Amino acid sequence: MKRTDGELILFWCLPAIAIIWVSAFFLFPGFLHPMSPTMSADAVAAFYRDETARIRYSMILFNWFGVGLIPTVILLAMQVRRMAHRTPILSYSLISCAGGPPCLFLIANLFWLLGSFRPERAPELTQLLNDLAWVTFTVLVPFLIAQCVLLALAIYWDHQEQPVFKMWVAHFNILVAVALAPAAFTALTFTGPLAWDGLLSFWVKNIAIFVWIVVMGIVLGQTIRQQRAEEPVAA
Amino acid sequence: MTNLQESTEQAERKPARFVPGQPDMWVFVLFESLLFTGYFSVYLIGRIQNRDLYLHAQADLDLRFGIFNTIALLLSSWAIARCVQASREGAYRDALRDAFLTIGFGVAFLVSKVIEWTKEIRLGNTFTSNEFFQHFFFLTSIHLLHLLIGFIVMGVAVYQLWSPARRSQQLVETCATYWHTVDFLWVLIFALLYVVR
Amino acid sequence: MTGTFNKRLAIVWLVLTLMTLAYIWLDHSADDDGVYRASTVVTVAAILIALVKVRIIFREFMEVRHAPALLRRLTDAWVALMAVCLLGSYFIGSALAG
Amino acid sequence: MSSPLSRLAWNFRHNPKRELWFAWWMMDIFYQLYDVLFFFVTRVQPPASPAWSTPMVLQWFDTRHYGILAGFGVVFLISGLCAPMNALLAYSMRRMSVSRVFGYSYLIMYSLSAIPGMLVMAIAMTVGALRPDRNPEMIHWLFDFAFLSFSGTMGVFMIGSLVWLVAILIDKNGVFPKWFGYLGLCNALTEVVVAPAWIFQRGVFAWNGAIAWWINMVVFVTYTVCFIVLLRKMIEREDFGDGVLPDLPPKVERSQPDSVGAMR
Repeated sequence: MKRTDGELILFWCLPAIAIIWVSAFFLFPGFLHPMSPTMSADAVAAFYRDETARIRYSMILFNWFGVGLIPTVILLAMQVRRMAHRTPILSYSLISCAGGPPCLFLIANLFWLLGSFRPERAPELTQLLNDLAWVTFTVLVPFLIAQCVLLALAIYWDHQEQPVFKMWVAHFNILVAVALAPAAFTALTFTGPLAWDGLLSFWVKNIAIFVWIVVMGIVLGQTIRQQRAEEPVAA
Repeated sequence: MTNLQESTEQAERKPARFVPGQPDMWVFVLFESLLFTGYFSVYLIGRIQNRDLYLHAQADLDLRFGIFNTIALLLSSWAIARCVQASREGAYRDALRDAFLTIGFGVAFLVSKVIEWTKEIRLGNTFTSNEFFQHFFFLTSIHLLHLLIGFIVMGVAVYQLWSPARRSQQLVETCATYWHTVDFLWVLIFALLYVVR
Repeated sequence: MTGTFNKRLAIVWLVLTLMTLAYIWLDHSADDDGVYRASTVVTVAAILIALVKVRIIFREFMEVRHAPALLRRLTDAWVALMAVCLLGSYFIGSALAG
Repeated sequence: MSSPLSRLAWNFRHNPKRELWFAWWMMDIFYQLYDVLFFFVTRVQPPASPAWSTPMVLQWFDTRHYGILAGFGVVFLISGLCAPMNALLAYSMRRMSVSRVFGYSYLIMYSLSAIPGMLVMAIAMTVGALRPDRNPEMIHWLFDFAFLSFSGTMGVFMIGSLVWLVAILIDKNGVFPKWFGYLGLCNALTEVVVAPAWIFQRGVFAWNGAIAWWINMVVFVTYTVCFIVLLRKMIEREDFGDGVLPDLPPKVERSQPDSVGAMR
């Protein structure tokens, strides 16, 4: 028995789940093009009436697989544990962050599903659910930002001959954290890049999350493989 | 090992001044009594602003329950004080008996409290009935919660007294200090809820 | 030794219980044929008796009598603080209520 | 090593306690920002009254419109700071002579608590302020939702404090003084005292009441200040062993190259 047994299984779940996320993303009619916050209550209600089926099926998919990011973050936390730190503070911090984004996303997911459950209700109620869903979805960044910053810090502090991750991974994580930050302020405006369908709050934020998953997935895969190549010799 | 040291130290220091139990518990005692003083002040101020309502509602309380409960807790406090003395003298059998007496009087308080609550609820006086009973049920139940925690604390005391391997006099005294706190808080609650006009 | 301690504790308990029973008389003195009447005297007396009981519990049961001066002064200060807070909120409240 | 800035940079990279100090500072900054954001920027604390009529609630939102939207924006940006804070608290339990179960349980409970205890409130307030022309009753509902989720999230904090207090009381390494453990009981009880906020719309037990809010706040602030100070002491005393945590050396010996002192 090795302590890394099964890590590869969890790791290879990531691309499979990512494919499901991407398909659900395209299936949800409100993401392409993103619904505008300026839509009137009647327009929102009509949207939920007309697109009920696609909203429901895409959100059920998200509900099933939204938490799929957690094993990846924990895999990263396990790598942080191998770094040349004196305390497990940073891996604890990453574990502490892991549940946050999926949990917030599930709240948003719940409001979308509720919205499409009885689309014939009063339009203002559907609009309320839609607002709650979009605000929650857009501002779910705090723990993602913390994850990136903590991981970057962990890498900067990993002073050893063969660091677990290369330095550029840290810089990359800082960049992603910066890209995610503007989305926190989405509620300030209904139009422009900050609005929840805008350039910063929607496109930059979601592309940053996507790129982060792809890049960190590849880095993590290489690191795990390297670790497995080294460990039998050590054991 | 440390327990032994502690108890011999305690015996030697007896003529000198000493803090019973962990001094740390006194932080709790003082902080908690401050907190309850806050609750009581809020209650008294509310009472004065709506005197007739409070007097009218208060008439539904039965002083006998209050008296019985106070005496039950005073008895339990007496028992735990004797328990501390006995354990200090090394009479652990007596100490254990007194500890169980303490728990017994505590249970008597608990039962009588539940009967009183049932009676009040039957009369139609619930937590949401009026302002007086809000305070009544709040203060009595937060105090009862302290009593329930007290049972856990007494469990620690009994556990310490039970085996010769443990018997930390300091822990027994700390537990006693907690239990007396439950007692004196009730003395105040009793006066404020039942007697104050 | 144990004997004297236990005797003292018994007396303390007796005093506390008698003070509790005094409340019955206090309680009846306030009423007017079962109708409750507001009474400053009863209120102040009830609070003061309770605080004296608290101080006795501190000194005797909780053994503050034998404690270092700091703890003795601190507990006395606390009883005084409680008295100030309780009577203060009663009288200030009365003054405000008019 | 001359200017304070280069000393800070050196400490940031090489101080053996850099991770602990990092977490401690993040905790400190989190609470400072928390006060400023909740009390001065958004002005949602001290809480509004649950007894208010709908027009008053609308007016309340109206006077705070940009404060809420911008202030909670910052809250969304920085609430990830709780992660290092929870990690530090979990680490304090790891340093004790108790099972790892305590640290991990606390870590998970407190990372869970941030969402119902703070972020849901921020989201509800944001949506409430988002469209002033929304149906007033719905704004009133969002107002209730926000305050009740904030005050009424009880169990995670209560059980969390209890886990910590049990760890402190049975710890033999002296990581925390026992009185702080007993204070944890007072803090756990405030979560019991706040429960009537779910029942009353006015009076001392309502979510803005003298007992359910003000007295509880005093306890919470006392508790928080105590653990911030005590964690700092813990980091200063930390020797990275697994036995009894040594006491601080007397202050005179500080003339030696003391990297910990320089960090502060």
